[in-house]
Amino acid sequence: MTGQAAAAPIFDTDELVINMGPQHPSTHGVLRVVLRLDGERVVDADVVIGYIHRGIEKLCENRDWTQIILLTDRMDYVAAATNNLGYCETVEKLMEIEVPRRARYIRTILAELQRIASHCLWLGTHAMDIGAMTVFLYAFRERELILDLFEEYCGARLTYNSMRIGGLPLDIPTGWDVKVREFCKVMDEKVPEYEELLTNNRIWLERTRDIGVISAEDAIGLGLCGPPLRGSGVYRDVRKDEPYAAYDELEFDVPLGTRGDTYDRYLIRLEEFRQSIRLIRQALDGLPEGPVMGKVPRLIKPKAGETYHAIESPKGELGYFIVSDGRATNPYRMRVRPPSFCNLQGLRPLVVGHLVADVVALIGTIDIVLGEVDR
Amino acid sequence: MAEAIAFYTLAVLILGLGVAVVTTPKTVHSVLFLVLNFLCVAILYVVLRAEFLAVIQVLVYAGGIVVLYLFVVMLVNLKRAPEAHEDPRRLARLGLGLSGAVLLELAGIVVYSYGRAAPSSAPAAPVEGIVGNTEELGWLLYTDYLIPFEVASVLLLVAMVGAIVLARRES
Amino acid sequence: MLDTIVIPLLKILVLLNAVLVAVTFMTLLERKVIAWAQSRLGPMRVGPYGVLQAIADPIKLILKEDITPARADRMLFTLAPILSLVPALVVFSVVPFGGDELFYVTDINVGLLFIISVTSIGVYGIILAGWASNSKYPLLASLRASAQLISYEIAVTMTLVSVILTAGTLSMVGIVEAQQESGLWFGFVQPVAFVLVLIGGLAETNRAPFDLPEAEQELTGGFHTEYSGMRFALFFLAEYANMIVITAVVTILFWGGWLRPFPNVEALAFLDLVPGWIWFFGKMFVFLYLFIWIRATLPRYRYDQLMRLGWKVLIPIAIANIVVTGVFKVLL
Amino acid sequence: MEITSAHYTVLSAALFSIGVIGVLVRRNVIIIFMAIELMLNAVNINLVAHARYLENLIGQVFVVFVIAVAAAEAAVGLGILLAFFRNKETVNIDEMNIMRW
Repeated sequence: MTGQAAAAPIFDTDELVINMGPQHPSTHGVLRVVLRLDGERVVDADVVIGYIHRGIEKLCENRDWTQIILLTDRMDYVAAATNNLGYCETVEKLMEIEVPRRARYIRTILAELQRIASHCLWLGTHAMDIGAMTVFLYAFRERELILDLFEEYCGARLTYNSMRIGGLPLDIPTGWDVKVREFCKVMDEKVPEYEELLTNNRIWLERTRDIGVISAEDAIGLGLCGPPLRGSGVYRDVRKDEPYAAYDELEFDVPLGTRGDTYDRYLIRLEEFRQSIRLIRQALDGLPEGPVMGKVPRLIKPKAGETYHAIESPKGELGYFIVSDGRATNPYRMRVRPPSFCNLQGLRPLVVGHLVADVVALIGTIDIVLGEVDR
Repeated sequence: MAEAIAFYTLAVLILGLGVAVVTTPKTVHSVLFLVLNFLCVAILYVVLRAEFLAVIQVLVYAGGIVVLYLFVVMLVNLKRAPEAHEDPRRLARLGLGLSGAVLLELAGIVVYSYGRAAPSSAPAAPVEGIVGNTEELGWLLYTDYLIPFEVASVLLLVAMVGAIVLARRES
Repeated sequence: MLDTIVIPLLKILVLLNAVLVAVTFMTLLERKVIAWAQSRLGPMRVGPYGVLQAIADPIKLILKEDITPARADRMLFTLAPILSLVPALVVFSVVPFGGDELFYVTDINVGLLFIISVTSIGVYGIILAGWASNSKYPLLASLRASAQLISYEIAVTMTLVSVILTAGTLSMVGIVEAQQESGLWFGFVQPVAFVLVLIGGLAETNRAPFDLPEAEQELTGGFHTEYSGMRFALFFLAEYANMIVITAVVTILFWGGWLRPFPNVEALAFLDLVPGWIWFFGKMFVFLYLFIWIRATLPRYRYDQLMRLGWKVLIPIAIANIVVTGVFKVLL
Repeated sequence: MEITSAHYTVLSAALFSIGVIGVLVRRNVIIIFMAIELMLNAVNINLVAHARYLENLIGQVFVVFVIAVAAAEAAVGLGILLAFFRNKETVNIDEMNIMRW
């Protein structure tokens, strides 16, 4: 992995150890990277995490099954709806609850809106790290529209608590679907706008092409998931491989990269914007009538057993492993497989041999949220 | 009168900064004093009606060479200053003595030659149609001193190649 | 006495104040233009449409605590902002804002060289700020700054040689007069040189996309990381003053300074009704706007790419431009 | 009070002596280099002053050459310095004796 470490420096001077973070403008939260530099070239990097560890997994052992949904909001706090979705589906799988079709469709719409919102945030911050600050505000402008939609649906703008075990707390408000369609139309125009600013920009190309290349084997070996894995050309998307919610009834493509560099990962996420819009449109077209809540017992108390269920969150494969002892009204043990944490494994091999300026680009390209890494 | 004021002010500054350059313990401070010294010398050139040289002095010396020094001072991040540890072979006193001798010798020459008529050299015939210090200088450089000028450029080229070869690490 | 001391001193006084006021309003202009580019409003609270923000900012900075890090080199830490501001202000003394003697402090016969050489001193402020802070990010930034400024200075100076060849003089007033004589702005005669000077000017003033020494996202603000209060403000005054100098130089060298378009076409003589200094500031404003626009649009270069662009692209083109200009000069 | 070429000669001589002191007394190679630059400048002052008082530009031409040589000297000298520092981690002139037999 560290094959690039021997990049020859021009002047032989002392190695400089630089502490990037936990307070640094572009470590996306409280990530700390200890860089050993030769000139500006990274010789070694040590990724230090744990600055916002809140013990969510342990807390879950002392909360009701329903209360845990609130806690999942606070892991990947820029994609709370997908966290809710993953947890609720896992419990439903554990209790073998049938979710009404309408609820599954609305969940899909919410999850895809959330994917667009999360990618907007990623695009904005990633571009900002590389110095294109206008894209940041453009992307946040569109993210704001999604937050408005969520606010109308569930009343919250960041921590939604938008799903329940067995379905949804509420049906969609009247006219909400029209607004979502309008948003899709807006997004159709805005994605080309981002592309115009970045995709063929020479500086952007030079800053991202062949930066942080990772081969398919290495990507699998490091346990990467989501866009970083697909960027290396590995076909893996939980929505296709193990469909959940309504994904088996909807059509969409999984974009794949060829080189596995930062530019490919950028293109993939931009394509995912389009695919998400496509999914939302299909789901709205085929939105069935009916209840949004399945038959759920008053007291949620799964029988003893354990299960693992994964969904494709905006950042990659988000899995929940839950053990129930069948006696208490709370899980015996809960463990989350957070995509950000697994993707962060790839940071060290990615940055070694690159320049300081690339480090921020590479932190951006793997799209981490520290709330999810530390939990 | 104005020239006298300018000369004495600048002379004091130049000498003071020169002393500061060679006595300051911190290398970075030395470099800074050197820049200021060069700037004062540039102003002295203006007083001497050599505007072009003044500008070149600032551009090449202050803006180029000294930045190079600063660059090296930063790269060569010293853990211990050379002066800090006493060397048995250090001959500072002898050095001071020798410097004093040089000063005395120079002073002797100045005193000896003071008041004597300067050797009359034929003033360069002003070239017709050329006005201003810069143009005259350029004219001289590209006519009478063309070969030295070219040699100087070759010297710079050699120095450039040499510096790159020296500073590069064999890998 | 009046001519040699009082009037020049008055001119310098007016000029200095004008530059400083212009600089404070430059910050407002930059914030507003970038805000509009990003579909925002920008400062709106202080005064109508936020115009008084330009005054509120300096007041805030003056009132802020002026912190010197405990292990900083105190002398250099204080000196660095001054060293970066003074050269930026000194160059204005040879910038003519109009053809009349009223509009410039002095016109020396090596004006252009003077500007190049004095701006090259500004780099010391940045290098010493990084060194004196005794902190790693500023140190990295100052190494970047010194390498960047030296490289781009060579490119810009080489490019200016071809302009000097075309004009046949180093005096700023003389260069504009040469454009009046030829009836054509040098921007049309030397388009390559214009583009090179513009790019080099962006790099020398540390503007985006070449703002590596202060790259906020990489080096947390770069050389001025440890600065606060008025000393921090001095760096910004210097940056914006340099920006104004570069736009003024570009206006004078390539776009006819205070001349109206097509200065020798009689049919356009009605344009002379507009005073020369308005033409001058109008042209300057266009370039200032361009600088801000570029900052709002482009991502940032990386250090090695920046050096490659300077040494392998700009300098060869500049040399080729000198050769071509020389050949034309001999043939015509 | 008239400033003559002798004034400039004295200034030049004094600056030159300061440079000599720097070279002979200091042990830091970088400072020694800087002292050499001081000496070159002392010579330049002399050349420019006499160019003016003899009304002859040849002195100024020589200053141009001196500056060119100084630039070359600084580049090569600092290159050697870096190469040396790389091997011995010092800039002390007394320790630069590997060429001595």
